[in-house]
Amino acid sequence: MFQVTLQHFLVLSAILFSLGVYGIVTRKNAVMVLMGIELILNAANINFVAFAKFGNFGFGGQMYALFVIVLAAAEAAIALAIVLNIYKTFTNVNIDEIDNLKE
Amino acid sequence: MSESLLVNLSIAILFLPLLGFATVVIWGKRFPKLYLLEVGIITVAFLISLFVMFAKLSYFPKDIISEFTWITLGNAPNDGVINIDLGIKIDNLTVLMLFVVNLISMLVHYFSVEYMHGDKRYTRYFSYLGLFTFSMLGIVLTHNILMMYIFWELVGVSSYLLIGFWFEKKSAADASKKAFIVNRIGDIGMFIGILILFTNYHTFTFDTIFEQIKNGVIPFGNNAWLTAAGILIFMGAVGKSAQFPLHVWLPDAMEGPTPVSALIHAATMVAAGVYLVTRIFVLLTADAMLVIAVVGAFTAFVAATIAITQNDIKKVLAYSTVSQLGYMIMSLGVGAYAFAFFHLVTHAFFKACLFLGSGSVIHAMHHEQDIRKMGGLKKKMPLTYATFLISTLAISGVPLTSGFLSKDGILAGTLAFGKLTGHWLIPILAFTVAGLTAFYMFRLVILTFHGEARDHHKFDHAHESPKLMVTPLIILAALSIFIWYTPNPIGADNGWFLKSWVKTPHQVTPDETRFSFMVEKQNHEVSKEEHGEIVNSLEYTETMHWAHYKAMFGSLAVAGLGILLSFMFYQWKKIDADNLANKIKALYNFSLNKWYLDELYDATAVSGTLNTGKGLSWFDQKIVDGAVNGSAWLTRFTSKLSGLFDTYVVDGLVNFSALLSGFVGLNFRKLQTGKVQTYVVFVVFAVIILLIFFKPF
Amino acid sequence: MANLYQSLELIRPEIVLSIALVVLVIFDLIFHLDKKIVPYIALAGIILTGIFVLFNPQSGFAFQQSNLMGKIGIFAVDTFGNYFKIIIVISSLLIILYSFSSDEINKIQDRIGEYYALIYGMILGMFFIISATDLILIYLSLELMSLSSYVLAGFTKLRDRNSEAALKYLIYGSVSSGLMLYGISLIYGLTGSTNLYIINMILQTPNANQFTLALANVLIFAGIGYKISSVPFHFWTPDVYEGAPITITTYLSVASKAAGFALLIRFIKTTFVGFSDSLGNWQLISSFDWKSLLIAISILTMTLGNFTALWQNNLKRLLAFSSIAHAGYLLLGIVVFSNGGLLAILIYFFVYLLMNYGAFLIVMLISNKTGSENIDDYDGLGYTSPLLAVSLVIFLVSLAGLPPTAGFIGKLYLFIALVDAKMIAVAIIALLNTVVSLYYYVRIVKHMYLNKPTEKTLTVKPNLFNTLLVLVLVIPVLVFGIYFQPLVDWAKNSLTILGLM
Amino acid sequence: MNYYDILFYLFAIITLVSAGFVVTTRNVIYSAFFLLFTFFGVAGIYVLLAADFIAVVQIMVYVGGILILLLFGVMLTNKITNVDIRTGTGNLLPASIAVGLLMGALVSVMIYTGWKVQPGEVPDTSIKQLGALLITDYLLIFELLGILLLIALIGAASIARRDKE
Amino acid sequence: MIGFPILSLITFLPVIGMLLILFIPKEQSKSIKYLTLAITGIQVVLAVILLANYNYNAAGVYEEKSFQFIEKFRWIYITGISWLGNVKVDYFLGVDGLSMPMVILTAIVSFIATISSWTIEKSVKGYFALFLLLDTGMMGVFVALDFFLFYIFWELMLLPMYFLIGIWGGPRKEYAAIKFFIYTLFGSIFILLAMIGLYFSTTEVLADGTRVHTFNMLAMMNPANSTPDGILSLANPNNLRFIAYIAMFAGFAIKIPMFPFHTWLPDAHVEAPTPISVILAGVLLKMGTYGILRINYPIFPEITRQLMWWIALFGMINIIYGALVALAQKDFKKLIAYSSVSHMGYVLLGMASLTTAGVNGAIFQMFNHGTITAMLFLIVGVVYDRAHTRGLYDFGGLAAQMPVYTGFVTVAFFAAIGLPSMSGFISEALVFIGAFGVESIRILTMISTLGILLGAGYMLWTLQRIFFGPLNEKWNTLLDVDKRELAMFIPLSIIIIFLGVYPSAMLDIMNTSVNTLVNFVSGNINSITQNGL
Repeated sequence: MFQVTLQHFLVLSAILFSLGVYGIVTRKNAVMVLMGIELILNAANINFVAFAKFGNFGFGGQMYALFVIVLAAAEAAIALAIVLNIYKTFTNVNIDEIDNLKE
Repeated sequence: MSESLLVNLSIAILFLPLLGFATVVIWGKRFPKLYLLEVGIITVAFLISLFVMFAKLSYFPKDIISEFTWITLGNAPNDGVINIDLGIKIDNLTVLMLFVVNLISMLVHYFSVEYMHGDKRYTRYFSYLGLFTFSMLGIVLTHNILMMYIFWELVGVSSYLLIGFWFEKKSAADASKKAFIVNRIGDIGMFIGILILFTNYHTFTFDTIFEQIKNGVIPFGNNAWLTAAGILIFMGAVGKSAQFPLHVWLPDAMEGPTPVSALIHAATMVAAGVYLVTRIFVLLTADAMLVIAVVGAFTAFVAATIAITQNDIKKVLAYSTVSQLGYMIMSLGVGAYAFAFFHLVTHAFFKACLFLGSGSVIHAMHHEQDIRKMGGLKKKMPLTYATFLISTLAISGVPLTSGFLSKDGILAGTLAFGKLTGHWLIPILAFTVAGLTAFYMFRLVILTFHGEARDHHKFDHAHESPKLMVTPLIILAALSIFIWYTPNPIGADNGWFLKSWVKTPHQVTPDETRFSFMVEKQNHEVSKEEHGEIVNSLEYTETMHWAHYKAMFGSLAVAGLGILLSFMFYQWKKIDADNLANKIKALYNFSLNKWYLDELYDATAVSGTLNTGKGLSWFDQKIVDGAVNGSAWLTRFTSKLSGLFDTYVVDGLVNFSALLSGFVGLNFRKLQTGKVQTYVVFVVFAVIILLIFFKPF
Repeated sequence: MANLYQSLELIRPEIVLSIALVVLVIFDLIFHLDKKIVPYIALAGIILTGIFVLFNPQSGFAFQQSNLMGKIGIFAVDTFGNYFKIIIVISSLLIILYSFSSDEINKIQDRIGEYYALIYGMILGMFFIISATDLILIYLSLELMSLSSYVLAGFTKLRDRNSEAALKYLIYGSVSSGLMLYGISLIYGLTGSTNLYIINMILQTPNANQFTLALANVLIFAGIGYKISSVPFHFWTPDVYEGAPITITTYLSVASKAAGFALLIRFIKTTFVGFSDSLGNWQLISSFDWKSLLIAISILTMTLGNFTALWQNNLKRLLAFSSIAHAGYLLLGIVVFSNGGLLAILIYFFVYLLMNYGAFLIVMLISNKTGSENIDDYDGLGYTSPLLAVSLVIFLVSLAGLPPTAGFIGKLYLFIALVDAKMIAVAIIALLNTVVSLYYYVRIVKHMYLNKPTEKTLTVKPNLFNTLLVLVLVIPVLVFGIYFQPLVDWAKNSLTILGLM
Repeated sequence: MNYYDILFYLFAIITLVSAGFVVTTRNVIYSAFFLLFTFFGVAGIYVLLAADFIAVVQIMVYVGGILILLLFGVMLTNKITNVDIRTGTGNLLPASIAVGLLMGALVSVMIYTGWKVQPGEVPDTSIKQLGALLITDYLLIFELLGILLLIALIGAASIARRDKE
Repeated sequence: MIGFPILSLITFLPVIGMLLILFIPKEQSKSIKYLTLAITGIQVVLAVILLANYNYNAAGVYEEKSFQFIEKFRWIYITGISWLGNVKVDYFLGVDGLSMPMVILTAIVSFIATISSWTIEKSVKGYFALFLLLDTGMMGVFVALDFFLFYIFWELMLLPMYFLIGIWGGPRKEYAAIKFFIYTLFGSIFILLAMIGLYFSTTEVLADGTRVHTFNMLAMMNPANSTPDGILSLANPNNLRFIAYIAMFAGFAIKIPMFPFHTWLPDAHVEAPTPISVILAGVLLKMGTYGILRINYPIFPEITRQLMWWIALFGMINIIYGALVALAQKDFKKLIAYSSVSHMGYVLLGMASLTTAGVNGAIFQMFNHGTITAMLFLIVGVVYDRAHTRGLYDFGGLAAQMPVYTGFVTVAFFAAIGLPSMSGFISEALVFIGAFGVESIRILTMISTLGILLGAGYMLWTLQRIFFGPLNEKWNTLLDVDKRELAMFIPLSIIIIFLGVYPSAMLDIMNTSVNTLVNFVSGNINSITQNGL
């Protein structure tokens, strides 16, 4: 069982993914929520690369990981901008305090 | 002179009053004198009807029928072509009724000119009379039962309008409503009866229906339906002719103007029920006839017992009317058809006379109707008294009056019926009623006209009525003498009225449904001519003969006893009436309160219906509508749930799992909507739930 | 790379869009003092794109990949896609016109260039979403659209709620797309490919990994479901719709939903449908029970949307829930898995475009004047502003689906499809939902007409431009309600989804 | 257990532990630094998966770009004078349940799914192939990413910049 | 035949009027009123022209060529989508004996209601515009022969009605308006579903030989057009046809309104302004029964035969229940509303009999109820205008104060009671004659006759409460009817009495069609020749 197989990478990715979700759900600070999102993207990337390698699917998986990393950068930029904007408006970035829009 | 002339004249008689009604209703307000038109029209109508009567009786032995198709409905699977015909039938009954109705109507018009003088709706009153006359003539003339029903209802409406003529009085308005509704109860029965006939015979025309029955076509192939049809149609008569148990409207109807009571609620309209039964007489089965006889006899008895104790002059007359109508119905029930019709005619005259006489009294007494406050009017109003007395004698069945003749025949009929069928209760009731009638009628006469005045103030102002009012009284009183009907003062059998004008028709019902004595045996055919057709079988005729003298003496005896008792009580004061009343207080009150029937009806049918209505109304609002609103409420509730979905479901789900785990996380309380992380939690849950539900195995 | 030119021809509309975007940005930089010209460039670019879409007779795959037998591309141009692209073009066109008169947008004239650039970003993203047949391309174009829309939702920065909307949208959207990406990675692991056609071919052979597939599907559906705001992925919708500038709300409610639906349809049709028979019924391959999932989701969506809308007082929020409900109806069109259903969706979407845009336009014009979207501020509006009120009534009636409006035709075709598929129970639920929806639409009508004008009631008199805009939307709503032949004909000719068979 | 395996476990533990700290520690700055370790760990995993180029990009973009960006974000949104850069946590229990379930599902899927495993030749380096693919098969996506970055640039700039009031 | 499309004209004239009104400045309320009067007046004239050119021997019902004044052309025709079949919607108008009385009724009642609307002061322009739109919707329902068209007209009148009640109504107008709206919409969704089902089960052969699905009602009646695999086709062994029948029946029953779907009616009536009550009772309720006769009966004859007893049962319940509840009302208008429930029960009963007399009676009753109840609501309106109350206990003795008015009231009340010589009697009698002749529903019919009694009960009770007894001094300033009100009462009274005396004037119009319908539904006509285009 210690022999590293595809499953090991996948389980790693699954746990990372779950931790990301956990972070998103529990952290109050918006920036930390963004960190959770990055974890999710990383987890997916591990999947792509691992599948590509073990399944011998060619370079598609790595390609996708590459794209996702680029996308993550773009998303982080946008997200940070929005968070900054929030900070300017609300003078804090605690997500749970930003709830003017509700029923 | 041709048949068509007669037909045209009859139609003219029918529509002239309608014309008057329409004219007066529309223009009466602008031209108050238009009532004269109405009076003129009725006079003309009377003259024509007189002519028609003589013409028919003299020259046309056969019935004259004229009809046209009113409605045609096409060919459908279940009922074929439906033709609804309207038409008139002129036979002896019709022309006699035409005469009676028009005569009394005319006299009442004259009487009213004076009596109603000064009323603020004077012209309107005459227009209503016109409408009534039209409707009543319609009943008389029709040759089919649908038209009968139509005019039946119209008569009801005119009666409604006239009873409620002084609608400002609540009692009058109540009475008119009661009259109409009680009548409608009977009408429903009549209507269903009509439906039975029409469904089976596809026609409303009497003669066609009878023809088919005679040919053995039985409703729904079952004699019971025939009986039912007879009884149901008779229900119409129960309503209109105020038979027990629907008689309660008639006494109340006395709220209307007195001439109206004379015309409608004594002489003509209430007799329409009797007329209806004569029209359908031939299809009555033995069972139906028995029902009719019993109802009639019982009505006569009930009304007579009530009349004894009434103190309102019009109420006494009203109950006597009910009682006499019961007589006629009973007479039809026992098969004494001709005597029933005879009594209808004689009664019409003397009862109209009585009512107009009472109107004259009331007029004189400034609308005082309580006989206990009258007395001694004999001197002040001799003519009224004389006519009133003659009519009273007639109704009591004293010889030489018309009433004696007709009543005697009926009593004989009941006796014969009792002998032939063993139903002795009917003759016993009949004779009791004869005695009671004599008693209470003379009580009325004595209390009103004899003795000393009890209310001097009113008495002093009393005076004889003007000529226009007295003349009708005289005419009507004169018509209560035997001579107009038969030369023989003690038996009408051979008079022209019964001998040549009114003949009992033969039943058309299957033999097995008739009384055995009414089935014509073959060997009796020959002797029919010599015995006339007063009743419709030889056996019955013979029994009638046997009963004739017995009935005559019996009736004389009970009438005499009644009159004697009446004098003992009220004239000579040999017996103290109040004392006796106190002694039998229960019975007295029972009678005084009209057998508590009104109270009974109020407590059961009327309030029952009203309460059902209220209950259903509640049901409608709370339950039926409530169900709708309930679902609306449920909708709102659900939507509220969903509206707060974000709050409570998410939160609740979270809290629920929290409780489940045994943790009380304070942080969860802070979860509110509008928090994006809460949403994310829910998305994760949603993914899991979807996965569980839609896993592919 | 022999087919590159051919591919470029196929994606001419997208190229035009990109060029227009660049031109827009350049002009924005050049004329940074007076930006009046920028909107017109945006307008021109879209019109041009529309022309290219309309007059692009070709269909086929662009960008065939070497590893895919040289046949299948990652970008399919077909009539189905073109239909949705036209819808996107029309709604973009309208949204730019709306922006001319929107007070909110007019207050940020100095950043108007960015505003249109971002809208262009959305359009490009949606165009790619509609045509993409590769999961990675789908994901990236979805992100392109999303990133633009996150910013746009908070773009005006005029009120707190703008920023809040942007943040919520961002977080919610990122998580959803993250889930989707993870689902895509699983699919990739299962099949070794991200191309829908290849996946389809592989799925048609029996395989044992159905649970994994189901997980992947659910995760991907989470990504798509959030775009079309179907329950339970709808939570962002009301908050963001309320918070965003009204032009963007309108745009999100129609255009991005259209893209989402196009994606969902293409994804399911291409990936999970084995073949479609002569009557146009799609036979699902048995690996995943999309049918039950979508039925459940659609019923949940319309019910929750309608019931929640009953209690809304903010019109934008109300319309948000109404648009959720409409997503439910639209899902029914997919649920029947037939060309009939697809036809219904196409018709419905066009109608939905008209009526939803109309409703939002009126709300915007009124809000320009009153500064409020609260339903109480509509009291008596019918008497002071008859044209707007009457138009709003017509749009609402159409949204409720009553004749003689186009909304009825949309619903009619939907129910025709449902009855044809013998899904009577679902049809009845949907119809009952219609009745419920009537309740809140009529509530607005009630406020406008049955309530008396108060002193608060303002008279809103639209200028000529806005009047024309209103009429442009009202007239087709009425005309298509009575004469819908051209609409149906057009939709009928747009049913082709490029497939292998 | 060979080196490969040991390295895997090493990187895996680095990744997961630091990721665990990222999502649990209360201090935002700490969190950011733990994220650095996570990214490194993942980069190591990439190396183990023969994706050297990706590993490099991971370090360059994530560590050099995104993480710095995030740190800027932390700095800009917290007053520097406020020494205690801490953040609270919420939704702990529901999050734990949800994430637990999710993790359970994912892990079991990962373990029990019969993934296609085909041994194949591992090329020395992937850069060349990746580069070739980028301008052939993935040209469209490449261009799309270009636009994406442009849009991100415009969007981020427009929303983050100070308005002239 | 007439050279111009008279049915389109009579249907769409009001819409043209509406557009004209929209261009009249709202200050000129007089011209708006006169314009509306002119429009509805022309409608009456057109109805008379229709009647003058009407062929009394043409049956219609299921046979296209014997419909009259047909206007038919292709409206929507979509080909090439094989999986739905070709779609065809025709613009198809025509009248036969079933619809002709309703067309006349609609024209008359609209005209009278216009006169009655003269007192409207608030937003005159909007009121009359909506009124005319409503008029089109009603007329359209009665002349449409394409189900789709029918449905559009059916729903078209919902919204104007909502506004007319909701804006110009009484104190609880909002509740009443929305209740009416939701209720009827709820009903119509079932009609819609059944319509779609029928659409899929019917194909029509076009001139070029292609088979297309169609909404043509007449095509739906022809068994030969039933597609074997259609959801509601005759060949289908499942009971979907039955369910569809019930669904559609329920949709129509809400409009009638049939117990227990009647509760919207009292609310709507009480809150609606007088002219709208008149329209509602006079025309709208007829749409329900008309729909059943026009659609349910001939399209589902076998189920109709099966359900006769139930329809009769509901008819009976309506009659008795409506009357009993009316007895307990304290509000004049509510009482009239419940009397409508009762009177529409006769229609149901007559329809259920499936006999010539019964169905003739039912349609005649529809017409008569339209005129009589219209008059009753006008009566309520007159007294409400003057006294601003409708409480039955608030009045008393008005007969002395308003004699002419009382005269008309008496006419109307007795007409409602079913007094012979007035039209109501004939129709009720025919209904009873028809229903009594059918053995299975004979008992129900006999119970139903109680309605005659109860009707008299509540009507006379009302008459007495309001008009008789001593005059309530509060009302001694009330004026009698004026000329305008006479102009509403007199024509209606004349119609009521004229048709009571000469019912053939109306019965002859419908007779041929009714016979055909009855024969058709009873299964006596077995084969229908394929109608051409």
